[in-house]
Amino acid sequence: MKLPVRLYARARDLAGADTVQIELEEGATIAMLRSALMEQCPQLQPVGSSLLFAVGTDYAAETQPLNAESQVTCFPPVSGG
Amino acid sequence: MKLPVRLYARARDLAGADTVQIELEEGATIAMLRSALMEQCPQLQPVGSSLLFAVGTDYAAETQPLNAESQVTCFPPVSGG
Amino acid sequence: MISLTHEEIDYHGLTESVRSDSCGAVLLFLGTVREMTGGRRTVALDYDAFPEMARAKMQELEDEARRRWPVHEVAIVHRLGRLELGDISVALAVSCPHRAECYEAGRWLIDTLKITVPVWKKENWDDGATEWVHPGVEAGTAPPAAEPGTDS
Amino acid sequence: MISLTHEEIDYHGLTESVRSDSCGAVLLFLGTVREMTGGRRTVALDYDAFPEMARAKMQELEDEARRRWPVHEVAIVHRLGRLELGDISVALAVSCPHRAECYEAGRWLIDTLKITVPVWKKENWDDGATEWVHPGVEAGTAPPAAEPGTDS
Repeated sequence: MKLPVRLYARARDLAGADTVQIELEEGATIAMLRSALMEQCPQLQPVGSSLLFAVGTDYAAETQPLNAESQVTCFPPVSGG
Repeated sequence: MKLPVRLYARARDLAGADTVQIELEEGATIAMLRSALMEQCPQLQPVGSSLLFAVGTDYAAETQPLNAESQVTCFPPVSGG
Repeated sequence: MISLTHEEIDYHGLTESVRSDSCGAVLLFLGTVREMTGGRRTVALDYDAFPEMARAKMQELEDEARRRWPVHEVAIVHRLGRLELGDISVALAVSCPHRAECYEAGRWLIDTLKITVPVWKKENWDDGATEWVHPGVEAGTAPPAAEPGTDS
Repeated sequence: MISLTHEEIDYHGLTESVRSDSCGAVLLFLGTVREMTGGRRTVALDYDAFPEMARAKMQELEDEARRRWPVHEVAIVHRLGRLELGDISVALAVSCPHRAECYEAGRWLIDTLKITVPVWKKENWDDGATEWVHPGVEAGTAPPAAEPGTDS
């Protein structure tokens, strides 16, 4: 499956794109998505290990499985307020 | 010396007066004033041991000596805010 | 900025007065007249003060807060007289470069104000009784008929 | 009441919205754009958000605060876009029957907001460099010439 992953803040700037398409097998986890993302966008290296993932509007654990409908977002630590 | 003692809040209500005149010897302390005040105004009994004293705009310790110019104020615990 | 007033408190102006480009945090505390206390219903509070000492003690609070924390500005207004339900009795605004120190300073200021500043409130209960609030002193409710005098 | 806005925050209206006869305490926190950070001078901040998730997380903060404390009302507004020095980036108002719980709830709300709500700020330093603020991540300043793109 091909999952669109929305990027925010410095991750978006480093990738040079609002969204990247990541090829994954059905049932792949967030951890597998992280690896695939870093391989496809090595320019994310400076923020790589700190990147957070959300599915829908909830933070996703590394073990969470994904499917073709998963709305995935990826961003570095937040700094609002 | 005769010292005017200003009263506030429930102390004023119990005494039925804004100010009471207390007869003291020169150099008498706040502790002595407290005793004299309770003797002269026994109706202050319900708040007696909790009464606070100020000389000028500062809280006064029990041992603080008084003179004829001392501006003494007496009140129960505060409850502003 | 320290003051006592018999008018409604303009807490918006008070808050504006402490804002600054040097600060990342502003904290405003409002004390308001609450209807229910210990199962009894309040209809109004009467606030009285020893005004000269109240102002002096409030100024000392500001001075001490500046010694303890990197406070940019402090503004405290206490209202006196008759207050109805929901009215603001005290407004306290403080600004600091960072938020942790702003919360600490703000909380210390209001906690200490309530112990040291000579202001007193008198409850006017809905059954017509009145009662001075004096923490640590056994309550002495004056029933409607035995009310010892008007509070002014 | 939870919201994101690109307009100036009306914190006075926000504070009025949480006042109640059932409360003795109202606390308002304002986050404002501070000029100096670590010896560097800021000229502006750009705030960006993942808006759907930011609103959801702010609502969860309100819900959790209500579970933990006897909160009467919570109102949180976060501003997005370009903010100048002194501008208000976030306003958080909370009301409770008593002041201790009001301070605890207010502090927990803003501390947790800064960890969980997906909003980010980008520093615009006075030397023309820009820098996303990502706590725990080594700073990656983009010098004026290498600015990777406009922030929108």
